[in-house]
Amino acid sequence: MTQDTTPLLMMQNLQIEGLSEDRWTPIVKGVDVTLGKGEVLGLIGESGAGKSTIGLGAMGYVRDGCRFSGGTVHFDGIELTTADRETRRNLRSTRIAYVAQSAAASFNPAFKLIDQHTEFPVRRGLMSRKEARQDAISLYRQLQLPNPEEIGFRYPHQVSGGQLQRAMTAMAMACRPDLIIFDEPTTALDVTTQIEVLSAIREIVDQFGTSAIYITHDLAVVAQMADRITVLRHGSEVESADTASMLNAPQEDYTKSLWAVRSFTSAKKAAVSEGQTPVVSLKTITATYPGMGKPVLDDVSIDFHAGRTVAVVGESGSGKSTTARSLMGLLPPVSGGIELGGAPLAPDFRKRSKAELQSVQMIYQMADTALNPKQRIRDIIGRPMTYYRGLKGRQLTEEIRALLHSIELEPDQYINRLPSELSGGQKQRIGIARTLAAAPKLVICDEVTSALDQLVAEGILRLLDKLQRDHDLAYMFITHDISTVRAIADEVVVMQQGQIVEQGPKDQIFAPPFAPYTGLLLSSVPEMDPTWLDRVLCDREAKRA
Amino acid sequence: MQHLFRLFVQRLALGLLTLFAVSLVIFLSIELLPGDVAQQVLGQSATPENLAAFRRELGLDQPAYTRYLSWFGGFLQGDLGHSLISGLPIKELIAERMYNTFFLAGFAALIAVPLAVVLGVVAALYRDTTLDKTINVVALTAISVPEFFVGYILVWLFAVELGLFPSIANLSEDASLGDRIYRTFLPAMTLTLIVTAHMMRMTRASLINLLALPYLEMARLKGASQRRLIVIHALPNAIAPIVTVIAINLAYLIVGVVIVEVVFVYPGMGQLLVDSVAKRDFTVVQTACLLFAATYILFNLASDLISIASNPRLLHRK
Amino acid sequence: MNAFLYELRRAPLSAKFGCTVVLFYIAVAIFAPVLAPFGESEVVGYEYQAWSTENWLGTDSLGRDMATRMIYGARNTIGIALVTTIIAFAAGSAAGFFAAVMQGWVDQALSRAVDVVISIPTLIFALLLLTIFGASVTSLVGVIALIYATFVYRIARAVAMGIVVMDYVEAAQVRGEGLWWIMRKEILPNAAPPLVAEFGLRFCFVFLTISGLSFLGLGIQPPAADWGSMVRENASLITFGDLTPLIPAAAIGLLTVAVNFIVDWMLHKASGLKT
Amino acid sequence: MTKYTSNLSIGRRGFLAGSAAVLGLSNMPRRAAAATKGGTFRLAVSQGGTSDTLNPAEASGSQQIMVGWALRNNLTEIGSDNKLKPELAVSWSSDDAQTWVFKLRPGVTFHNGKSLGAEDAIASLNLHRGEDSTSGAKALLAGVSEITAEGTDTVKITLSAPNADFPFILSDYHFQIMPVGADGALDLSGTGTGGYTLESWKPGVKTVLQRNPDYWKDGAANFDRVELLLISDSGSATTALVTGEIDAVQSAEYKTLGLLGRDKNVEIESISGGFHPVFAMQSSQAPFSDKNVRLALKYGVDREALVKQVLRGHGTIANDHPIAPSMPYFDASLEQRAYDPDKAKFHLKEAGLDSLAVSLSVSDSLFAGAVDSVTLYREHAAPAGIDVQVAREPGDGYWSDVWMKKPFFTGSWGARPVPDMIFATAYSKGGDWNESQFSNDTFQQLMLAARSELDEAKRGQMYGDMQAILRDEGGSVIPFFRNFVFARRVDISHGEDVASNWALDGYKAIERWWKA
Repeated sequence: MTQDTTPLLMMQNLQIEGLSEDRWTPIVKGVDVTLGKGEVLGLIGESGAGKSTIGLGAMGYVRDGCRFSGGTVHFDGIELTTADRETRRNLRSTRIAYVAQSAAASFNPAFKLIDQHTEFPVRRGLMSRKEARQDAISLYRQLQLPNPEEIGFRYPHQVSGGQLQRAMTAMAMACRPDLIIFDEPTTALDVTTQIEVLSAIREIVDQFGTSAIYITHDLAVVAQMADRITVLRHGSEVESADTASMLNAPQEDYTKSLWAVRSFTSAKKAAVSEGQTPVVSLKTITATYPGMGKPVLDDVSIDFHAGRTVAVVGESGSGKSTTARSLMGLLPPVSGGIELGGAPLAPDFRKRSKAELQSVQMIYQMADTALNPKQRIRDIIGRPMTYYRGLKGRQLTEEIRALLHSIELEPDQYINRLPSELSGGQKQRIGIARTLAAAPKLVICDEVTSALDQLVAEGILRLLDKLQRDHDLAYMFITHDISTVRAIADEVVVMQQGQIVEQGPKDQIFAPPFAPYTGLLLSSVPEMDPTWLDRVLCDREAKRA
Repeated sequence: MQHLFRLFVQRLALGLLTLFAVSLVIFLSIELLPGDVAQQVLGQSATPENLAAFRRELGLDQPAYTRYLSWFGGFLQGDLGHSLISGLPIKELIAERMYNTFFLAGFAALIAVPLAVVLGVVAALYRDTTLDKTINVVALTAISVPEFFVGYILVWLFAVELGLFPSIANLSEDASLGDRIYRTFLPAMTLTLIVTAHMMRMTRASLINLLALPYLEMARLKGASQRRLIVIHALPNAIAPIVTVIAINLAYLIVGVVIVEVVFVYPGMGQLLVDSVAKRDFTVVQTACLLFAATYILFNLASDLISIASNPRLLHRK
Repeated sequence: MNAFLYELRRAPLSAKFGCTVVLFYIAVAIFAPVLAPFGESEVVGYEYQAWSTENWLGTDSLGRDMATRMIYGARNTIGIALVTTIIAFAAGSAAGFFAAVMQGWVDQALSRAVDVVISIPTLIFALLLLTIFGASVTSLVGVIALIYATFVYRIARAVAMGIVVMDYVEAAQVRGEGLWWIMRKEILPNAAPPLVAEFGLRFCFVFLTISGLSFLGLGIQPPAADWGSMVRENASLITFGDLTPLIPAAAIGLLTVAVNFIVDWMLHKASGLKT
Repeated sequence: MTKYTSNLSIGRRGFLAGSAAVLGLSNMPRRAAAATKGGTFRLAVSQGGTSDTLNPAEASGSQQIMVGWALRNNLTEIGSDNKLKPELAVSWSSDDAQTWVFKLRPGVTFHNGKSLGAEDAIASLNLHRGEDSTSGAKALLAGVSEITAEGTDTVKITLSAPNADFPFILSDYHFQIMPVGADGALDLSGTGTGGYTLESWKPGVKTVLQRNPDYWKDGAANFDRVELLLISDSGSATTALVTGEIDAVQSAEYKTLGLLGRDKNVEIESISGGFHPVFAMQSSQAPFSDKNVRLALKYGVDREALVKQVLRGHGTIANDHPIAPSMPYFDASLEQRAYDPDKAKFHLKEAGLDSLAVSLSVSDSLFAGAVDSVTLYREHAAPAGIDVQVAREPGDGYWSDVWMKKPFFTGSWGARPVPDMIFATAYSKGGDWNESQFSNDTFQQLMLAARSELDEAKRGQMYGDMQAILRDEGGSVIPFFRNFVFARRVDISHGEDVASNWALDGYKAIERWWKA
């Protein structure tokens, strides 16, 4: 892509403040961004780096309770931070468009997709309603949406996530803007879906020569999309360079550390000795949701052994979390059985004894909803101890402190905090601590790292690994992230549509020849190599042909 | 679409069940009331002999359950029975008053509902401005004053001081619509003042709650103006809560007008109901309460259906 | 407590105003006997005397000191309203939470029962019950509490429904926690804000209801003073342009506005909206 | 025949004194009694309900009574001058006060054209007699053993015991005369001999009456059209009067009287009558069984204050007996009891008590200011060490559940034309409404004797003694006689006299008043 001499967008020493505890605290601390016509800039960084704020800033927009506190945003010669509402408003859609992270949440549930698509082209008098619709349909077609003539006339909730994400990209294109801000457009998607969306976005950006700012936390993804990459941290730039050099020769340590994330793998463990009874085993369980015909779990059998990790992989809807829920007794299986140390376990958790409940514990994906926001850490961790193990008074406090130590949180500092006073990673640690407090045999980790930044996730994985060895725990590790599986699994179970398509030791599963679905999954995981996307797409073309 | 119909039927059935329960509750509480029709009618002049005679005449000497069953049986065949005291058929007794009450309530609603919604939208549009705050305070003051007092104030202002409207709604049978409106203006105003605030606050609140949602931020980022944001993008998603509150208030309008009726001497259901309770006129109280309960249930049903219709997620399944 | 003061210091003006007013009222209510220049029902002169140094607000229809009545009125009105609302909310939210946790037929049964009560005209139902149980303060409180409890139940249930789907509630259930624990420790703290907001509104409606009932001849027993009845007693004067009844009415109005300012502020905090 | 009526020569002086004291003579009606015909009379009454009927047996409250008397006549009536007057009976006579012969007025026809005959009178009276009668006046005719016709125009009524006042009884609003139909059944639909015919009857809302062009009474029934509205909220009623939407109200709210008085277009009538509240103790039970307790409670009430503050002066203090100064046989010589806490204390001591706590039931529905009276009574009694707790009862159910059920309660009594009627019902042994369970043998004997005593002087003496007995022995605290306070627009006029047996000219304003 050729660079025009006059940049389309120039942000100089951009500063944005946010109102927290009604004090104005800086979010973006003087960032410079220059974007040429037809250029794609990747903004990368962990949560709190100010990526999105900058992205929105490029549109001259700040969220409620934020304000421009310094610097300038020049878009095609117009200074946006000082421009009046009207001017800024008129730029939007027509010249600058935005693609949000969650399309599902960002489409208005009350209107049909196509009406939302055509709203502004028509209002701004760029085309007639009829033309706008025609155009929308053709865009849908280009973005490979299934039956483009019809899909626009559905409501958002009737369309799948991946398709919505593409529909939103189409909507952004509606007025053929000069600049599109992509704010983590694929983060919420499964890998196999992500790959389609990525290709769609890239194709359309190339075709219309639109400039774009692509915001993500996923290096591999940005590697595919961006011409240049800017790494951000705590609201200021770490370094900026064109993609190739950034990937091959990062200068700053922080960047290096980001690059280095995927180095961790758990130590290899001895194979399970013959005839050793598993801590918990699922025996051909089948489960259905009440009032639904087709089973959500179909004939699933898994053994969980002490000290070992079974990773259950699959995309959303593959039934991995459902398996966990059945095991927990939240969705009692209709057939098949669950055994705890060889003894049969009641299918419904209400019928299980304290001891039985104690021995299987679960760590939830969203630490935010998993911790009662109104309880202090002391109570969150302390309760299972009191409840299962009858600990009280000093003894209890001791245990809590010890546990906080083991999850690498300074007791004095944290014991009396509320969840809201913790970072995402810390919350997840507390979630882990709560399960450990029960001294369980099997711990179910449901997507425990997927909501976290890579460095943080890394830390959590290490912690889990350490704890497993200390307490000889059995893990059921549910995730859609292959790299995580690579890192910590001993056995792998691949699920699709409620069925196990493949299961066995990690090395066996992740070595060719792959089962077809496993192959698809593996190939869909983005790689750092900027050419990865093209390669995969070609291969698949080839396969189809 | 047809699941909507199924729901409608289900809810209707449920409503009928509720009505039955209501009739039982009313009957029982009237049974529990101290004294009976006979004593209430004869009042001070009650003597054992004429009490007994009276009871015989009305069949009050029969056990409670037989009386209930006979009433219920009649009710099922559409026979509302007769007033225990005046002996008039309930239909005759109620028809006109019901019409009056509905007329008054409808009149008030016609003013109150649009007013409330508009004010709510305006308040949300200019939220935290002086305008918003003023609307809010005025509305709050309106609901915080006892109804009858609101009535008196209006009378003082518009009837006594300005002499614009009559202080009592003395309707003649053959009153023209214009005359009716003129005579029921003050009561209608009173009711309007009472119900507007609640609806307006809910409209404002539910709109503002939406503003934090991603798809409204998206609308902003697409370049929608404040007005368009609220009216076009937010309002359709706020219909459900607003309609619910409207339903509650409409039901209140029809049911809760008793006091306003007393102040303005308006011949509506409320007065009749209070009298009949006082006189223990079971059949009248029973029918009136059922009618009220029915309106309440219907309004809720309607609001539910509207909410569903307004929400594509519920209207068009995947 | 400090946390509250800290919040309050940063609260918008309206909320500050609200709190000041409410605190003032409460103070008056508590120290009524000290503040009041005369006895609650003491006849100090002729009826409808003008405002003067010894009768700040003049005298009422029986020649009792208006100011004194107002002060004691604060006590009775707020006291009764408070007790009523508290009972209503205790009962209502307990039932609501219970329904939300148990789901299934328990929920159905409770909800249908509530439907029945709600669909009966409030005033008439109150009228019936009060005639049955007699118009004593206790039965007044009981009856109004019962009727309001049904409204609270609906809100509480709705809110709780949103909470029981949270993972931490599931976690507690799977841990084997009992019903009482879940209602008390997991749901209640998180359901508090919306309920508190509702509390504010209902609290005000209670003495409106009371004054409405006293209009129909049921209400608080004389000579006890309550603002609702005081408005009632003198209401008809307004039609002659005499402003006496405005005093208690204004007292009620001011309190309502104040309480709702606080409520709005709390709601705003709960909604997490910055502007 | 009219010998008894002569005893009723109290007339206006009574109420003139009563009302002039308050309002000054300026407000008194001083118009030539030249009735002009025409106009519409819009009248607001305060008592009645949606369920009211036209059946006089069930009549109670002003709505039914006034409509009843607009449509129908009695055999006898109390005139504006408070004297007993012939109405449908032209004359009556009795030698022993036990057998009464009433001669019907000739040439009177009902609205339906039927001419008045003995059978009508008999059927109308029998409505209130017999096993199945549900009449409220059943008790009043209990003493009647037989009613027979003598020819078509004469009715003979035989009593089981002599009663010199019997013609007065027939003036009671229950005893309206209605025609019997072809089938021999009474016509309760509103057909009568009265000055008006029914256009529409919507109880609890509005009743419209048309003048009966060929009414037999002359100078009566002057309005072309009458609209009778039921307005239970007196506030609304007075406002409507001020704004000119109605021409007269049955009861003006005391609170607003002063303000109402300022209005040039409104005139307030204050007529002293026999209407009185009673704080009745069930004298048979402790503590009221002790005469001293009863006296203590009687001394504990400040009657002057009540009249001043509750009635705004529109009343006269009473002496713990039901005979008002405006009534015949009132004993002016009897010493008036005054408010005296010390005496009250003293009597409490006598009763061996140093303090007394009683709860007094009352309801606003009894009369305007009922609850206020008791509230003030409490203040009055306090210094004497008596705590009278105010128990406000709901209006409906009061007569069935409170009155004569609670140990200490408030009752309220309308005027009776002659002492015997009130004594017999409320103070005689076994009287149906002997609310204070008063039982005194001398009193009882005097009552029976007086009935058949035809010598006026003796009779007056007897009634005097009875008043004294009630004052000192009785279980009833009777603080005051309430004036009838009603108001009208100035363009509504009435004759010089205004009856004091009921409000609105004895509930006959419709027939007696006119539009100037």
